[in-house]
Amino acid sequence: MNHIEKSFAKTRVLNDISMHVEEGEFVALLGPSGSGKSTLFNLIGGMTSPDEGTILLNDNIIHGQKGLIGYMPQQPSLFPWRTVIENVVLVQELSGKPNYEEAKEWLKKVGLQDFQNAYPMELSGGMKQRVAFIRALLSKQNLLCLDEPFSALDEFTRIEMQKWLLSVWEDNRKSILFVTHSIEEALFLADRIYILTKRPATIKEEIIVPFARPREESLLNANEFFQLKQKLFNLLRDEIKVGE
Amino acid sequence: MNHIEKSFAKTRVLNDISMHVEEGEFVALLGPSGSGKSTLFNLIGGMTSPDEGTILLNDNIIHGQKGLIGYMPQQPSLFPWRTVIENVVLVQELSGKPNYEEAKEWLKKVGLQDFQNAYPMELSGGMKQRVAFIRALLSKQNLLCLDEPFSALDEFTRIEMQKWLLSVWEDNRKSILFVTHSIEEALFLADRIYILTKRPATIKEEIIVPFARPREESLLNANEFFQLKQKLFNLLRDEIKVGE
Amino acid sequence: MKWVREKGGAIFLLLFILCSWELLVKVNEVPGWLLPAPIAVFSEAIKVIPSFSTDIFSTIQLALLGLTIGSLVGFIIAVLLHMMPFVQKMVYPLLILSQNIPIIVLAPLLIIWFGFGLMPKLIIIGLVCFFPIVVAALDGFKNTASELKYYMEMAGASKSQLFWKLELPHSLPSLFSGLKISATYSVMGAVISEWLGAKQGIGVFMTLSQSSFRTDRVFVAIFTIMLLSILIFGLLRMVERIVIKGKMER
Amino acid sequence: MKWVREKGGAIFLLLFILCSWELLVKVNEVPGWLLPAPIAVFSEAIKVIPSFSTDIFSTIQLALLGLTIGSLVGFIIAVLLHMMPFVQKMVYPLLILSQNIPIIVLAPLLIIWFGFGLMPKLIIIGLVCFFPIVVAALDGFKNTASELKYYMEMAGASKSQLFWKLELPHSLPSLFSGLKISATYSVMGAVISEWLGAKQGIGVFMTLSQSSFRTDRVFVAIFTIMLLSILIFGLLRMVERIVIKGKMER
Amino acid sequence: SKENSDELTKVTVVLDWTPNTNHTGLYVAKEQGFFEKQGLDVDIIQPGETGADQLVASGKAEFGISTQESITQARVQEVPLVSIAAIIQHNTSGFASPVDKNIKSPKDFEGKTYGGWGSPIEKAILSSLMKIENADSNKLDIINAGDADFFTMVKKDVDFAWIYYAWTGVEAELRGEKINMLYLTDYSEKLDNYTPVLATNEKLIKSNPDTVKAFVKAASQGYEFAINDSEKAADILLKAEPVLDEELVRKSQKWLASRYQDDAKQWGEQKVEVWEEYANWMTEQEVLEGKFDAKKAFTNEFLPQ
Ligand SMILES: Nc1ncnc2c1ncn2[C@@H]1O[C@H](COP(=O)(O)OP(=O)(O)OP(=O)(O)O)[C@@H](O)[C@H]1O
Ligand SMILES: Nc1ncnc2c1ncn2[C@@H]1O[C@H](COP(=O)(O)OP(=O)(O)OP(=O)(O)O)[C@@H](O)[C@H]1O
Ligand SMILES: [Mg+2]
Ligand SMILES: [Mg+2]
Repeated sequence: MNHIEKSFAKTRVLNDISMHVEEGEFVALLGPSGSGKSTLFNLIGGMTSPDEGTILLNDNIIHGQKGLIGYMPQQPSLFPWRTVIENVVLVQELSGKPNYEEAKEWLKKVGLQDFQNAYPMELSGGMKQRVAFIRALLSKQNLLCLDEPFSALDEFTRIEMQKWLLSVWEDNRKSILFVTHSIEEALFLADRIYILTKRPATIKEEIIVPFARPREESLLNANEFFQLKQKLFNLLRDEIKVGE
Repeated sequence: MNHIEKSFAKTRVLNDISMHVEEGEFVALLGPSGSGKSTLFNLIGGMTSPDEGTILLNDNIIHGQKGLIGYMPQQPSLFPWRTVIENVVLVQELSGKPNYEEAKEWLKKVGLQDFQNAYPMELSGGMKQRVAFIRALLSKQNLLCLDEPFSALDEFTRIEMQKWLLSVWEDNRKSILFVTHSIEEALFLADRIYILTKRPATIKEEIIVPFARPREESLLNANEFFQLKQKLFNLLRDEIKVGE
Repeated sequence: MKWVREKGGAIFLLLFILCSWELLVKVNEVPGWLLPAPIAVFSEAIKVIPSFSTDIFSTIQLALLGLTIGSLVGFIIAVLLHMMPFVQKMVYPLLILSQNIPIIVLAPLLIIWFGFGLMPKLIIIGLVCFFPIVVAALDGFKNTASELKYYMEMAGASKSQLFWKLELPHSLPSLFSGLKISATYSVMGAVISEWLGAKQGIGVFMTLSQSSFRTDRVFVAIFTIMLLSILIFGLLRMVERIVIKGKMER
Repeated sequence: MKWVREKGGAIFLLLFILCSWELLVKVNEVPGWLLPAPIAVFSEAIKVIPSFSTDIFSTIQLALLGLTIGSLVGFIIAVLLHMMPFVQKMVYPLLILSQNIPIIVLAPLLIIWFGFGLMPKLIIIGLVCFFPIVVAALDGFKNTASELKYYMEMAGASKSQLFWKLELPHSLPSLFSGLKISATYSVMGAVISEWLGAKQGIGVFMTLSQSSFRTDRVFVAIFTIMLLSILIFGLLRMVERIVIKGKMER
Repeated sequence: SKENSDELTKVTVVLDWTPNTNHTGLYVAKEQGFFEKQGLDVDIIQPGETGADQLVASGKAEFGISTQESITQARVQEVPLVSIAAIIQHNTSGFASPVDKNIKSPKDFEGKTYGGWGSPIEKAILSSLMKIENADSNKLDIINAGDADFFTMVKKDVDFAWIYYAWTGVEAELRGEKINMLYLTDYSEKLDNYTPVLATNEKLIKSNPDTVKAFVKAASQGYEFAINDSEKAADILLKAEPVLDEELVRKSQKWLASRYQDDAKQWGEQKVEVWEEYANWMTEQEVLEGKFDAKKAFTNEFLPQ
């Protein structure tokens, strides 16, 4: 579905990166802080154009074309003058009629039913993140790009959200590309994991996650899971250490 | 050093909470998203006053008194028109002469030496968080309140930062109260851990961390560590499950 | 009660100023034709009110109509210029120029083109009122929080969606700030516009009084102008509160 | 080169307007005393420039001085009102009132108090210029990003630190927006102030020309006023760019 | 009058200043139905800051109040204004100053400050008066005092100003302020120009002479009424413009009654010598830059026989 190769200037951030996401695939992106993951999303989202290389969506070059992906930014970026529910339906408003019923239902699933008429400033950090997450899910695009969607959640809310995301994804099979700093999260959710090096980022490794779907929470304690986690752990550790 | 008891109105958030931080102690706060941890910090910081109960610092009531603690907010809150280094020395400026040398050194330690003259918008999410962290450390207060300081960092940068924070703390023995969602992080860093319930938050459990200091990275793989982690894990899981 | 608390201070200060003024005039025996005392002005006001009220009414109409037209035009111009940055570069300097055409030069031309009717007066008031709104609106549109703009663009918002859903609501405080400046000028603008050939209005009343050396009546006119401006300003503040109500962060 | 690209459009549009004007006047045989053609105005301008330049210079001085004083006063008032919300409630309505004192009424009083010197003129220009700055500055101070304000308060910033380190830099764009409005009015304000007693200046030149039916010279005066306003506006834009330079987000 | 109003010709007359006793005849003619009898429906309008001349010249208004010096300058700039009646036969204006300034002749202008409204004529007249008395006109300061009125001006910096006695002079009497008045006519025959005058534009004279004739006739009746019954005329003006100060209007009206027509054969009459001499004087003073044809500038042909 995507076949990307690009390199990017000034303080050279991305250096000859090629990756792809198949239709209905769930791909995770791991890499050191400041390596260029959010930059990559900006490229796919069309906010900047690559200096070299091409980005393809369904075999069409999409440099600088916006609105083709569902996107959840790293900072929640909620509109302060809109209530939670109004924020959630924002993306729908852009392309048609907002569906308040659906929005309400989904808000309920992430435990925010009582807050649908609150303003963002009344929410805690984790609650804002959940709102931004729902907003991204509700966009009708086939490729979702999520930038650290669960970083501000406690471990349990996080696991709940992960399980729920998986079930949603298994139902509708959108393609998902997501950034995380949690190796466990990447392993639990993804079909495939790309590991980036430090800036300038190249792809250090591509790992195919072998676990069968649907995945249960118990997987987190399985032995294969632990071993793969150790492997990734070491890969990343090497990457960070090299730079010191 | 602190002896707190308060309850807070509207959608009753904090319900009869008592906790304290001894001088030079490192205390962690764990709790579900939206339970009231940031609200607690606001109370200590003097931004709001408790409806009931008192907050004491060195036996003085400090309701509504600001500027007594070093604080790192959940959102980085950097000044967009100041460079990284200017942001870092901001708190020092408030109480005297800024020390640029010290600031540079500390920035180097968190791997941002090349970015000291960059503006916040040129930074990645994790880099912003590190800047906000340094800014809090450089305030000369004896009580540091850190709100999810490492949530946007990859696991290794995070461990580096944790180790470094521990070494800094072991040198100067400030009191630290910090919020995290990572049980491992809490166990690795803290002397004592408070676990909060869901909203309205009460204290579910106070746990004393038995590990000796200085702590090494290897602790993360020790057996006792794993067991304590499991215990906390279950405590928190119960808390979340109860609410469903 | 709340009203008293909020406005009490201003009214108190105003009374204080009026009293000092009265005293100063009395103590220094300032002649009435130079600077009449407030009490004399008020008693004169009560005397002339019956005949003066048609003047007032006509000026209010003029001011409100002019302000409305001026604001709308200003807003539309701002939106157009914002949507077309290239045109903005071209037209913005001309807008500044438009603020520097002295009315005394414009007046005969306007009358020659449009006669003595409503039109030339509305043009003058509009010319006074539209500019602060254009400047404020453009600055408001431009200074939209960048991360929200970023998000909207990522989400594929069209230029017009970006405008309606982000830039417009975000610039509301700025817009109202411009609107308040315009409102302040609107009554004065109406009075000035009356100087270019009107049969009634506060402006007519004022020049008549001025030329027959009735300084007390001139001050009646001024106090009326001030009162009207404050009223229009207050009205806008109310609208502002209703519109921006609950949009908490702003 | 960059300059040409940026300003080229505006200049082109201006030329276009001037040409259409010239054509309209020529085709409709509009008499020169009613609306002179641009070419006639320019040739007259070249003729009078030698004697006119002292007038221009005197008006520029007046405008710049008045703008400086007005802006400073406006800024200081805004800061004071911002620091003392209670006083703001009291004084703000009075500021609106100050914008509604017609010059023709103020003029005699100012002359009585200060004579025909520099002082009353500066007061008039200052009165015109300070208001947009007060409104813009106050709105700027008020609309500071709340999370930054929150942080500063948490960090124990005093009111004055909050102001200097956060509210002032944050309100710079808004301040400049007010300053630009004021600058636009300053030249016109200077010309108006000259109508209340001056020996030289663009205003004097203009009334002289007006009363002897030299409409072409009146337009020379207008074009000069416009040119000066644009220059002052441009100057401020430059200062704005230098001051806000690199403060990327804004 | 309403039912046959569509047969009336609508015309507009623009004043030169705010309504005052110079305009009484027009208000009387309107109120007494003189205009209506002539088939006219007259609208009296106050001027903008610019005065009436341009509006009348361009045909936006049919008639206006002007002055000889304006029309003279206007004609030279090819502005098609024509004077059709002199409202006051002799120039009643002059230089006024508070007595304590001790200005008794143009010689005393030396070292003083004059406050004017910004016309090139002012300087010319002042220096020519001073020349007659061998005074040095360079020692006179001229300030453009714009909107300020006489009484305000002379409180500060300014020593004397140019006023119409009928209005400002009478006001000074009413206030009990002693002033010295130097009439222009006391110093030069040439300066006895017509001010104010009724004016119209050339086009209207050509296309609609009947309207002009009708207007002048009614106006003339109005002014004759004011000459004969100044009390009643003052009442009429005050009724039309109640904002005016009553005492001032009455006293001014009385002062003017004998001066509208004065020594002329009939009200409104103008002499060609007055126009020519004044223009010559202006040319001498280098105020006029062009040729002036007196015959085109005024006409007596519309005055009633
Ligand atoms: N607008 C910009 N101008 C200059 N440099 C930039 C800009 N945006 C990002 N960068 C640089 O690009 C690099 C990658 O940033 P990016 O935000 O993509 O990192 P990231 O992988 O998302 O990191 P994190 O995990 O901390 O969010 C950083 O070193 C940053 O300094
Ligand atoms: N200004 C406010 N007005 C109303 N309610 C508020 C306000 N601030 C916080 N709350 C409510 O208080 C509760 C606790 O918020 P708080 O930010 O303290 O949570 P938290 O424990 O920090 O959560 P997180 O881990 O997600 O950051 C939330 O339910 C929130 O809705
Ligand atoms: Mg990122
Ligand atoms: Mg929080």
